[in-house]
Amino acid sequence: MTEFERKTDIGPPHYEQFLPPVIKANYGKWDYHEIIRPGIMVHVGESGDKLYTVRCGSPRLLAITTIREFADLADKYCDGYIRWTSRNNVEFLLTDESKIEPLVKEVEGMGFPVGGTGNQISNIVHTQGWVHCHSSASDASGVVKAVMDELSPFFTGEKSLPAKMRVAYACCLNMCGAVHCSDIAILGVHTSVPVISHDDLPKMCEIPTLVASCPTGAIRPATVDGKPSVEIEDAQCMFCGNCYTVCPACTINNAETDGISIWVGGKVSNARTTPKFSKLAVPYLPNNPPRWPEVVEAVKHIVEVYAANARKHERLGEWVDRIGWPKFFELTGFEFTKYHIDDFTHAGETFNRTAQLRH
Amino acid sequence: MTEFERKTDIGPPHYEQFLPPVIKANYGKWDYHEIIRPGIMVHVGESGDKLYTVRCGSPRLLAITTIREFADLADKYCDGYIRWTSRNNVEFLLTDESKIEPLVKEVEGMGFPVGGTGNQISNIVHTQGWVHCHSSASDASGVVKAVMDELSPFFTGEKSLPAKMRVAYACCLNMCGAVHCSDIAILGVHTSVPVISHDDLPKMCEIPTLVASCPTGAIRPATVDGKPSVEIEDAQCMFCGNCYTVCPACTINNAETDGISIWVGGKVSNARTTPKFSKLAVPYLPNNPPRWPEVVEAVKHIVEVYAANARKHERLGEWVDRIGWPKFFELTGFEFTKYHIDDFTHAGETFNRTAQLRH
Amino acid sequence: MTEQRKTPLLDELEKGPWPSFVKEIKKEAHRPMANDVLGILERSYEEHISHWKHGGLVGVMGYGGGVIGRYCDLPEDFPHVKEFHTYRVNQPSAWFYTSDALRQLCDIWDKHGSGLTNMHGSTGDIVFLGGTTESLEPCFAELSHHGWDLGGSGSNMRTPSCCVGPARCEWACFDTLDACYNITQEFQDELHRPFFPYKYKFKFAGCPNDCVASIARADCSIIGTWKDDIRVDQNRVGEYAKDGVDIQAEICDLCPTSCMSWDGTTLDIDNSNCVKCMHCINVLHKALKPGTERGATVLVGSKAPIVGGALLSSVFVPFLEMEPPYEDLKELTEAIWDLWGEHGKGRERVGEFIQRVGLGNFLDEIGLEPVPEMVMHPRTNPYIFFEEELDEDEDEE
Amino acid sequence: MTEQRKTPLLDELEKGPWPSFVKEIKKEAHRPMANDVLGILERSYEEHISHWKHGGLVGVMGYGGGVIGRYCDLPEDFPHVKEFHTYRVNQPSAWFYTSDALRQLCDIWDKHGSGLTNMHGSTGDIVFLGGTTESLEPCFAELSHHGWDLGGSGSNMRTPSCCVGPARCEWACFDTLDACYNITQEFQDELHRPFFPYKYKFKFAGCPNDCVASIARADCSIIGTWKDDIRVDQNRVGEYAKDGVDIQAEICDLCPTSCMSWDGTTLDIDNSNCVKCMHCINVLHKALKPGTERGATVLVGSKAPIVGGALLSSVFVPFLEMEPPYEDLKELTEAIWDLWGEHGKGRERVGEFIQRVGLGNFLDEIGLEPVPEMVMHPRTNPYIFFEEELDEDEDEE
Ligand code: SRM
Ligand code: SRM
Ligand code: SRM
Ligand code: SRM
Ligand code: SF4
Ligand code: SF4
Ligand code: SF4
Ligand code: SF4
Ligand code: SF4
Ligand code: SF4
Ligand code: SF4
Ligand code: SF4
Repeated sequence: MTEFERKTDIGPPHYEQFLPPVIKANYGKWDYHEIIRPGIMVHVGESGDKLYTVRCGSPRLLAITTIREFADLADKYCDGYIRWTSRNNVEFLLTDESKIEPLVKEVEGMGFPVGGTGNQISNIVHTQGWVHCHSSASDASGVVKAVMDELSPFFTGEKSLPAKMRVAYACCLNMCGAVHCSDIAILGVHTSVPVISHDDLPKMCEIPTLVASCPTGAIRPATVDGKPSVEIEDAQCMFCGNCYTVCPACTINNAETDGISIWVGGKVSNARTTPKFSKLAVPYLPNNPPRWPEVVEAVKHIVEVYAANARKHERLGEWVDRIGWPKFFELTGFEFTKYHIDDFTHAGETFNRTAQLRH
Repeated sequence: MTEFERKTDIGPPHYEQFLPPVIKANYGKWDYHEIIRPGIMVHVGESGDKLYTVRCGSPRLLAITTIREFADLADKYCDGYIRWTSRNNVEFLLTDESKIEPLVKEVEGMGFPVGGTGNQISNIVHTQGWVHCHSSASDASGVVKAVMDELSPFFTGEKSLPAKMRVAYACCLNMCGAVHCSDIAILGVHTSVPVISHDDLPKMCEIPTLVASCPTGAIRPATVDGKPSVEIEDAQCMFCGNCYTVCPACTINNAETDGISIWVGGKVSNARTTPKFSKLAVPYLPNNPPRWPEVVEAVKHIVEVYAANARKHERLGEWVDRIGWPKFFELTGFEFTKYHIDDFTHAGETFNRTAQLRH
Repeated sequence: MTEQRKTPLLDELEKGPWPSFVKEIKKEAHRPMANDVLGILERSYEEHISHWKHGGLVGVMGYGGGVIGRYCDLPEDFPHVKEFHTYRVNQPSAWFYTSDALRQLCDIWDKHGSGLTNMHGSTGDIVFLGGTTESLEPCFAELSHHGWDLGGSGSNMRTPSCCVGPARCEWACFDTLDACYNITQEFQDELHRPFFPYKYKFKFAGCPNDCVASIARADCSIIGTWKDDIRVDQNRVGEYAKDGVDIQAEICDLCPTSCMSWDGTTLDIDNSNCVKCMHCINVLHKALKPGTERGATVLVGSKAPIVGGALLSSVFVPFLEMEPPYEDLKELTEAIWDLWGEHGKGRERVGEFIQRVGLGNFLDEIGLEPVPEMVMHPRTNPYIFFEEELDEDEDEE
Repeated sequence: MTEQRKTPLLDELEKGPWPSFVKEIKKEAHRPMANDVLGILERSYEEHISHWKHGGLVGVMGYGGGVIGRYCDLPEDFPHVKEFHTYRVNQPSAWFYTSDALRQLCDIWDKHGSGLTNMHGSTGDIVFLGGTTESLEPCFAELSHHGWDLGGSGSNMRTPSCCVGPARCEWACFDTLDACYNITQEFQDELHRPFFPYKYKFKFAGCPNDCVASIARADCSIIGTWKDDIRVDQNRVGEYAKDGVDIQAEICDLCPTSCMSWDGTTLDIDNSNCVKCMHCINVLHKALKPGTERGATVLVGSKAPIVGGALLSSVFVPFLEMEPPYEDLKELTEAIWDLWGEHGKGRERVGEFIQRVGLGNFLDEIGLEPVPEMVMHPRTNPYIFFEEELDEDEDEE
């Protein structure tokens, strides 16, 4: 190890060393951009300089083998310049237009589709799932792969949509994918009360912290066969898993009852309408690896109903706001249940307090 | 007493006996109406029959002497038929058009102005105040009289507005006037912590009920010189007066600090926009009888700013929604303070969670 | 008779164009009671504070409500308002009277009280302002003898009220006067004898203009509406246009769902997207009319701020036929009362109760199907209390 | 090398057009660690449950964050993933790399870990997926030697991230890359050593399109905007119209404040009512550009649902100049951290803290003036905690 000089608090390398010359030259002085075709953009500087971007999809989980191949492609076509997007796609940065086609051929040959720009469906922001996280109600990468296999025509541009469509996945209510503001959110849900291991609990967890962690106050201190522990009031538990996050002895994972819910109509941008949270569409679908057919089917169905009915520039949530939620449930055929009615802290703010109704 | 047969559970007299023949004949078969001039309407039946209505303002607190005079007028001009409106105005119901003018002359001669229809400012819905209620932070009738003296041109039609404008008054947070959805709401407010009479409390009040009555949990049981009583955590008190409602020994009325707040932008109808709550405009104005000049001035100012800036058919709240609250405070010159920012249960739902801003 | 109290401050309120409540009180000032009201009110004006105390339990035999007890805190100075209770007399539907009925009420109040009234109280009652405890029984006997009854107060059903509706309005989608009368009669026991957790109010509005503000101040708000198409008389629309109404700007652009279009000659309405807001009908009232398939939307839960903050009523039944004897409305009401009556806390309005137990659970209990019309949008938080076999949700198509 | 695990279920996920994470894992399956990941993941696919346990406190000397400890619950069957920690390596602003930088990272990870990564983690870091406790120090030494540092985890400032901004976007209203880098460097101590109540995230977006979703997932969201007029090239607008864009329907009608009008030749914008939503610029991007008086709106408090429900950030500073060294932003940040640090409960995000203590009080404490832009509308409930001399409010004009 001595061969290396260990440093701390140095922060990330300065970005400037990674910027291609054309960017340094036109930094902050871009005039406009065009999407040449799905996945391929040109940004034109006030100087007239042109920067071409070839965007390809990625599973996000990448082997160093693949990253090295990307590096080789970058050298071959981009003078070594490459970036990733905020949705985990890869972007090759070119100045020589003639190199676009060969690059596309080669990267697609490697199995990485080009697309995801404009009103294409982009990559699914997602999380760890069974690959790395203890609290996951389902896998992440697997569900995403199964769904994207189905949606890929919308990524590559074979099929297109009225507006941007952002799909996100999170494997538990912690929502590391920040799915709460996505056009379509796929969310792993636990649906059974945590099982407490009373032997481990005193060793592993601070009881006050544990009690405080429950949003509904379902957890109470209790003495179980002499040892200090806690008990959970089943009726008050809505399976958020926060107790498990703070205390490993409250296992919430359950192979039989864990599943997946689907949420729609969120957005982040301030374009036209203000940012919106996603709303519940389907409360529960079973965990069905390796390809989660029920989930794939439901997501595809939503995309198709939206594509067939929304107006140009209308995000999914904006479309539903125009036609009304009753119509959304009618068009999709999804069942509206008591689960769709909010019953948490601000529930009353979501009740419909007007006589303005379609009949 | 024996001369009268005492009955119970008979309910109100049947309305039908009070309906003029023209109404019985056209009941549910009206074709259209017109406002001939402020305060005077004609309703035309499909039959072609015409019902004329002359509406006059009322202080709501009426002497039987006056009611008898109204009865005489009803006999003289309306075959005895008369009604009151949901905003406490009097409506004379005529069929003979030629009687309208003499009636108007006579009723205005008595001091009751004709008007209040259409986009005129109608009567101020109000409450008891110092005339009859123990929890009033200010008088009701007096404030209403002072304000209406100023607004009367908007009632009679000398001046007119872009849309309906409903003004309401309540003398404490119980809001018996249901002022919470008015274009302009005038609300009496207590601003000092209740004073507890520890001697009377045990006799007069149930301590558990009292403790439970506090929305912020500011009241705690306590023993004061041996006797069971309660104590109030001053910092947690927001002066709602609910404790006083349930317990006379918690006096909240305070001659020095009671005052009046002003709220704007509420509406009830479902026309165009859904019903809206009124929002805080001026947190506090002093109690200044007999004519409350500060309150009168503020209300008049709001009406005038609205009249000068709103579009046709635009209620006050609809106007502010279009121009934005920053503009409202700019145009009125009212100060925006921390008091305007909600800090109760659903406060977070009122925060501005978007980058959509005028700069 | 005693000479009139000096009221320099109140006298200021005799000036000005608006009718003066001070003048009204003075009209009765020959009565000791009204004269003392002047005095005690002047005192409040001097001191900036109310001189009334909480009312104890006063009322008429067999009734738990209808009278608000009131005592002053200066009985020595103002002996005649030592007791100054108010009666709530149940008004006729939509506040219609004949001159004789009015005189009858005046005569009774002349004999038994202060001679002062509120026409009307905020809930809708005829309010007799100021009577002694002693006078309650005789006054009530005389009232009821002539066919008048008391309204509600306390934790019971409150006096229902309604808009003028079909009696004088072309937009009434159901008979508000009859429904109001019918419900009042049906629930006389609940009106007079408090055995609810708190008050429960009904208000009937014939259309979404809601001229009784029912959505803001009734635990049960019944608001008329229709199912079919708005009836349009294109010629009359044309006349409005000729008379200077800018149909595009004043009508189409203000429609909440933009479901109307105007090509200069015909007004086209996509009724499937009309939310029955009334605006176009309000403005073009000679040309447009509600449809003929009529009924009401039933909304529940509005109230003033105390304790949890003010509420507006929220949709329970999007569309209900409103034909006598209003069985569906009565059944729904009884189901709500049963549940709230059993589980509601003291002084907890039904709107607050629903939020505490959750609307979904509440609907389950009263046996009403959840429909999307009940919410502005489905839940945004993932805190779902899953219950039944989850498989039911699988076949979501 | 051990032979590859049999993974019939995972193999299903090698099929189909979308790139497969299974293929990625298999590319490294010659390594025992990646091979055991295949095995344990296949087991999860068989059993429908995760086989990972909570991570204990693992990390590198002197740092409180940057590594997420992870252990599997089947160490006998999968010994090589007994310890399977992740490193969060702080990415360069806007995720720009050179091929050499990438190879450098790969070489380091080749030597010390599983060979598996996430490019990138949801917060923005380069995620090295799976290393042993023993490997932490040597790996970190080699990383830092080459100029790479760890990102955040635990109750500290998390790794800031930013949109591509001025590097490749014509709409950037401030230098997102520089601001992100500058803030990251300024607060290195807060990034590496947890002493906050909970995590605190920064995200920088160059304009209201918010391409890093900052308003949804950053405790402090900095979103570029402008003050002056949108720059319009009417000729280019005309070309769009010629090319078939319906300016009225696609632009004017979708403007949130309807502040634009189009007469067929000129696009007129009432900039005083423009709320900088970006829509018209997005669609007519060759013709329209943000103004030149640029800065950012600072919003605070967004987070995921746990515990109180998800939050979006809300407006703190409507318009802030964003020039290096970003003193105002740093001062505001420190004021917020001081207050929240002192009074925030454990695991209470700043957005939740603000709601608990009240935004008005919070502003008082950090010395920021309340402005109407901070709220959608003033309060509707009358529960006002009056404090100071009330007379101040009297002169309301
Ligand atoms: C590369 C990237 C920024 C980065 O630093 O990585 C980016 C880049 C651009 N975005 Fe974005 N956006 C990127 C993530 C986002 C996000 C964040 C996210 O998806 O998590 C959003 C918010 C999404 C939301 O609202 O939920 C986002 C909302 C937009 C919008 C607003 C769309 C709308 O109408 O709501 C525009 C404007 C447009 O596309 O017309 C936009 C426009 C653009 C433009 C055209 C800006 C420009 O002039 O270059 C860039 C090309 C976009 C394209 O793909 O066609 N970008 N953009 C991100 C690409 C992610 C990806 O791989 O797909
Ligand atoms: C008489 C009365 C009903 C009653 O049973 O007493 C009534 C009667 C009519 N209302 Fe009303 N409204 C009456 C209280 C209300 C209320 C309740 C209130 O003010 O407390 C509202 C809700 C107010 C609100 O939204 O805050 C109300 C909202 C309307 C509207 C909707 C206005 C809007 O655009 O929001 C209309 C339609 C219109 O005027 O264009 C309307 C229209 C009408 C029409 C034109 C209906 C008709 O065809 O006859 C009636 C004549 C109105 C007029 O004054 O010009 N009426 N109207 C009430 C008169 C009160 C008064 O003395 O001023
Ligand atoms: C007389 C009247 C005001 C008026 O001048 O018209 C009135 C007067 C009182 N109301 Fe009221 N309320 C009156 C209509 C209302 C309304 C409006 C309505 O019914 O449309 C409301 C708001 C709507 C609602 O019900 O929420 C109203 C909300 C309250 C509240 C708050 C209830 C709540 O849940 O928030 C209280 C407090 C209580 O019940 O303890 C209250 C309590 C009272 C008490 C009994 C005071 C008390 O704490 O005991 C007042 C007696 C005053 C007196 O000395 O005569 N009054 N009260 C109204 C009844 C007359 C009538 O029967 O026609
Ligand atoms: C790795 C990552 C997901 C990913 O696959 O990319 C991640 C993984 C974890 N997150 Fe996260 N979060 C990650 C981004 C997020 C985001 C998104 C973001 O930062 O933009 C969010 C939502 C935004 C927010 O901060 O609210 C997020 C909200 C949470 C929460 C809920 C926090 C809350 O206040 O609601 C928790 C629970 C906790 O902190 O105890 C959490 C906790 C966790 C833990 C540490 C699990 C735990 O309870 O200890 C996960 C470790 C998984 C593992 O084994 O590696 N993670 N986490 C992301 C970090 C990678 C990176 O540094 O780039
Ligand atoms: S969402 Fe939940 S399960 Fe998935 S990575 Fe985050 S904490 Fe782990
Ligand atoms: S899962 Fe959530 S609701 Fe259930 S006990 Fe744990 S913390 Fe409470
Ligand atoms: S509003 Fe308050 S003070 Fe006025 S009458 Fe009602 S309860 Fe009494
Ligand atoms: S006035 Fe209201 S807040 Fe204050 S102690 Fe009484 S009940 Fe509580
Ligand atoms: S509510 Fe409708 S029906 Fe009733 S009076 Fe008003 S406008 Fe007419
Ligand atoms: S009633 Fe309202 S919603 Fe229906 S068409 Fe007319 S304006 Fe539009
Ligand atoms: S946020 Fe704005 S500036 Fe940044 S990349 Fe997106 S569009 Fe460009
Ligand atoms: S940026 Fe948005 S608000 Fe401003 S003019 Fe364009 S569309 Fe309208």
